[in-house]
Amino acid sequence: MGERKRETAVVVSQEEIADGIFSMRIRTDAAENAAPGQFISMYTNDPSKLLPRPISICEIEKENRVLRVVYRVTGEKTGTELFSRMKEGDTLPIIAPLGNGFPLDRAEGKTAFLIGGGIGVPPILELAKQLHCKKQIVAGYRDSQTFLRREFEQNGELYISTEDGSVGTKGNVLDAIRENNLRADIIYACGPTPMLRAIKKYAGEEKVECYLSLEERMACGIGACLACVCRTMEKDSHSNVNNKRICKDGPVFLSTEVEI
Amino acid sequence: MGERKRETAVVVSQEEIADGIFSMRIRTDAAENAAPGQFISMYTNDPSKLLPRPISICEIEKENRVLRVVYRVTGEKTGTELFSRMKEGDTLPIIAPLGNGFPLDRAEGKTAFLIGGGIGVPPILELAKQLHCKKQIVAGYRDSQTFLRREFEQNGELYISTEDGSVGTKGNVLDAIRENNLRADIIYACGPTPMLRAIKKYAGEEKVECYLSLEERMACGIGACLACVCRTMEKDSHSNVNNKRICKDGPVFLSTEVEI
Amino acid sequence: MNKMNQNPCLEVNIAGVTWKNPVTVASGTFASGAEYTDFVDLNRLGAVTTKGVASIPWAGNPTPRVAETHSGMMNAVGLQNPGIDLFCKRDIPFLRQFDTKIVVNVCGKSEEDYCETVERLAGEDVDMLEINISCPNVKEGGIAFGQNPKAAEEITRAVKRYAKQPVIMKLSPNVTDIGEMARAVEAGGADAVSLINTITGMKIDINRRKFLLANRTGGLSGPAIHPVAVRMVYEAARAVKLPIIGMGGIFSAEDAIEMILAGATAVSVGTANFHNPSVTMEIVDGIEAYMRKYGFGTVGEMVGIVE
Amino acid sequence: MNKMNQNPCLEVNIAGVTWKNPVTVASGTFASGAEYTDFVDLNRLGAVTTKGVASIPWAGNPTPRVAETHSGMMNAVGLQNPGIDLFCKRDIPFLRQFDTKIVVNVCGKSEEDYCETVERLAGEDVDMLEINISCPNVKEGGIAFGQNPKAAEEITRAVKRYAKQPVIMKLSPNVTDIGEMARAVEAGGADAVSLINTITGMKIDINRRKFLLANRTGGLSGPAIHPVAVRMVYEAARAVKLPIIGMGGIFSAEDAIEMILAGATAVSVGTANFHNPSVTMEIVDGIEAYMRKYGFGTVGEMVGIVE
Repeated sequence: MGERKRETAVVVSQEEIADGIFSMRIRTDAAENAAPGQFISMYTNDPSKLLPRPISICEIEKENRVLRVVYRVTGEKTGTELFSRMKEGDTLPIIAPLGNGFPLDRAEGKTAFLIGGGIGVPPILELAKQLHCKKQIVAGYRDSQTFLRREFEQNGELYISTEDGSVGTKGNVLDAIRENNLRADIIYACGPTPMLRAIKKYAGEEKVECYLSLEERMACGIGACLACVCRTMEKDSHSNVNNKRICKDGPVFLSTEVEI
Repeated sequence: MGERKRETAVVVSQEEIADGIFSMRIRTDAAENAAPGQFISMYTNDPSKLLPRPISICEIEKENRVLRVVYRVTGEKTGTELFSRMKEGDTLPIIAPLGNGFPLDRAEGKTAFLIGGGIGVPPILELAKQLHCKKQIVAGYRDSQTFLRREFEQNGELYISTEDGSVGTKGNVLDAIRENNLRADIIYACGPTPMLRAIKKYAGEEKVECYLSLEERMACGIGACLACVCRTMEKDSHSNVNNKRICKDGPVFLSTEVEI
Repeated sequence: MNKMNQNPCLEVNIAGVTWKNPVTVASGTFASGAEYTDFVDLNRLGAVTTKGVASIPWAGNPTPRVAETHSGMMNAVGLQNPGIDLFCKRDIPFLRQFDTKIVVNVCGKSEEDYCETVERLAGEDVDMLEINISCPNVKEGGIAFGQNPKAAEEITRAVKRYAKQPVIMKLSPNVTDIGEMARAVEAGGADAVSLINTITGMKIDINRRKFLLANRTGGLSGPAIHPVAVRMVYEAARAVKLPIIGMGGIFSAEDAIEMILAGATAVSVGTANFHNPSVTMEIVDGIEAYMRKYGFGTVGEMVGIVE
Repeated sequence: MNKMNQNPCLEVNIAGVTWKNPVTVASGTFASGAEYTDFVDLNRLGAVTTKGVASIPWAGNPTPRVAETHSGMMNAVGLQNPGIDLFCKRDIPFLRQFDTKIVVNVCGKSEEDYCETVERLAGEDVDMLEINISCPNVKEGGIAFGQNPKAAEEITRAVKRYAKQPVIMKLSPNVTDIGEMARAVEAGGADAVSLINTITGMKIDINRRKFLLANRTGGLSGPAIHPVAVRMVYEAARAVKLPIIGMGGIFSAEDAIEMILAGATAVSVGTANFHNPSVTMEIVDGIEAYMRKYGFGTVGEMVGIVE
């Protein structure tokens, strides 16, 4: 008890892979037992910023003890901007891995949709690498800056949607699914709430098992502070109300458990 | 009006010259018109630390546009500790030069004491370099770590006092003056208040013109906030009370003007 | 300054209850401890102060419930809690496994609420009660009691009637005169006071022109407000004879010692747990190191000695 | 959102006085402006608010008068000032050289003090008066008036009897209900309110076990307390019809805009001047850029529109 600690990770590489989208690889023992869909509480070195930034894991390199995160810089003077300025050899405090990832076993022998939208695209990559069923990856972007595209193409059938229509289907990920007449027996998705809401509805209509990775502002990241709750259909056994903790009970939930 | 700005200085070199005593050289246009006894408002890059640290100028290299400061790290997590971690090429915001330095002209043709104690020793160096009268430098240290000693020896007669007696006279700077039967027609001094108090008394008894460089916690550093005042014998024409602003009216004062 | 060699004793006595050291956690930042067991040996804490519990389950406020501020944060969780029944069944037995005191924080929306929960706890194996009359994030989260001396005195007297354990009244900093509030709960029969709860703040997203917190306002905590907490602990200590549990922006042993020198007998660590989940143990060690350095034999020798 | 192309007008009208933009400085951080002329073109400020002036010279508190805190600072200068006579002879003519409004901050230890100074200023060429009834650092620095609604209403009524210029009452945040204080000065006839003054804090040097400030307590300011200031400006704006000058931890245009969206017609920049003496001009530029970006034609369109 009390043997786990906030640890110090070392930046191995940092690269801007699209406008304002950065890919950072960090060395940490946490790589040992990380799973797709889990996240990292990343702390800045700015003493005026106290809270961790929850960033989902994009890739796991167990052998190198490396975790990769792909994140968007959300503005000037933000924590993500500070992360983006870090260089090889710099260190940052982290707590990882946190949360429950995507249930891989549920996909066995099935055809799966792996859906990512915007900055929800990155966690889909490690999922694609570890899922061994028939994979239809659907990635939704704003425009032609289709970051991680090559990596996805190496890990399944890739379908792309872009808001401006510059690549793939013009519209959102569901438009891409319809345009290509795709079907699946199970869905894994991560992205903005409106997209997840649409996918939850789609999964309900199609009666498909569906797992959604949710986001919310967090404080502790370990399930204590009750900041990052989501509404649940049934009363939750832990909270004893219709709330679950995204950081601890999630971030991945069965679409039928949660109200979004 | 409004053309002066907080500027960005670049660290040229950083060196620990005694335990916890650092020498940093920074490139800045402020070197152009800096004078001995003036100070620099140095800002950290830590957003949680808002106020500048007033650090006295140790050396001025006009030709290189470089100012040298020698400062003590006052503790963990302090601004001075952050300064001490800076490396060549790092930048920091500064406002300089600030305050009024030592009146050099008053020493013409006279024999002068240049007295520094502890972290008040550094500003005496540039003073020694620019004074061209007979100079008797008296430097008081805690122990054998007599930083800047070599530079002083090149710029006048050097007398040293140490609290532990490991070098020079055992005791304080006045003990060194008495032990060596030194006399002077004018005194310039910088150091801890107890030392300055003793020198003020000595100057009064010896009827010697005496200039003291005072220290106090500052906020603005430019004379507006009235944080760093010292008591004056006469009512001050600006404040209209018996207070002068150390940052703006000083830091160097005629010993007979101030109560310390 | 004269006992450099002895081993300092960190024990403190709060209203008759002996803690092994003066460090507990601020209610709401630590749940009932289970989530922290990976990071903290609960046996090393003087006490665990639980998340506020009410007579029935509360769902709390909509999200977002937190926002970061300069050297601080705001929260508007709204006292979500599972209700006293599940709490007694699950959380108390869990905490009893550890060698630490249990301080149960009680919240309510009416005098009846508070009393019902306090009465229910009278039969439970817990060491102290902390009555939250200062939550700024729930309309009837007690703040009505916490900003009015008369009401504070009355609610104190009411809960004392039902309480079997010593009662700590948790005070709000959102008042004109913290000393008056401390005197009020002392008059009502409180056994101790804890302060400060959070300071009400607000943050606006200027690009959306909307409140950052769903609740509009939230409670500001963290190092940003530590100087306000130290001042109020100092004022409260001079206003009453009751032992004081000081909290507000304690991130280090130095911050904790400042509170003790100002007049606190014990301290609560809150927001810092989010920054470093193991910080409480480091603070216990740091206080001991300080006592060694300056030769303090007991924590009591340090309480309120600033001059 | 529909005037993307027009030039935004930064003018604001406060109690009948038109400022060229909504930015002034917080009393006590800017003296009477002379020390800042190297760093700021005073013609670019909506107004200069002077350091508090009393009927006679005040020497202020002993040093240390300031201490740094996390994302903030504390001061206990104690209203050192040269007295109204020298102020009128020197500072007013100095400021009149510039195309900016002059707001004279008035402090006192009694109703007579305030009224004497206000009466003296009635004949002077200044634009507005700000009455400081909220200085936490002087026993009779007005805080007695600033924490009691009745007293605040009476002092307001008293100074209004002598004032020839519009009167801004500067409120203390060290109260239970800022709305009540705002209503009190409105009832007393105030023409505007400014808030927040500093929050009383304390810092202790744990190695010397002494107060860091000679005055023991000081006023906390800076980004640390900005969320508290925004909340109080929001509450005051909903409590009274008076124009509000918002202040408290404004370090950037974003912070200033937050205040305006919360209900302030103008803003005062204080502690930020110590961090960057040119910051006021940057804030004016930043507000204009924001108005352009979102198509606001006037500052008035932004006041209090947060939802």
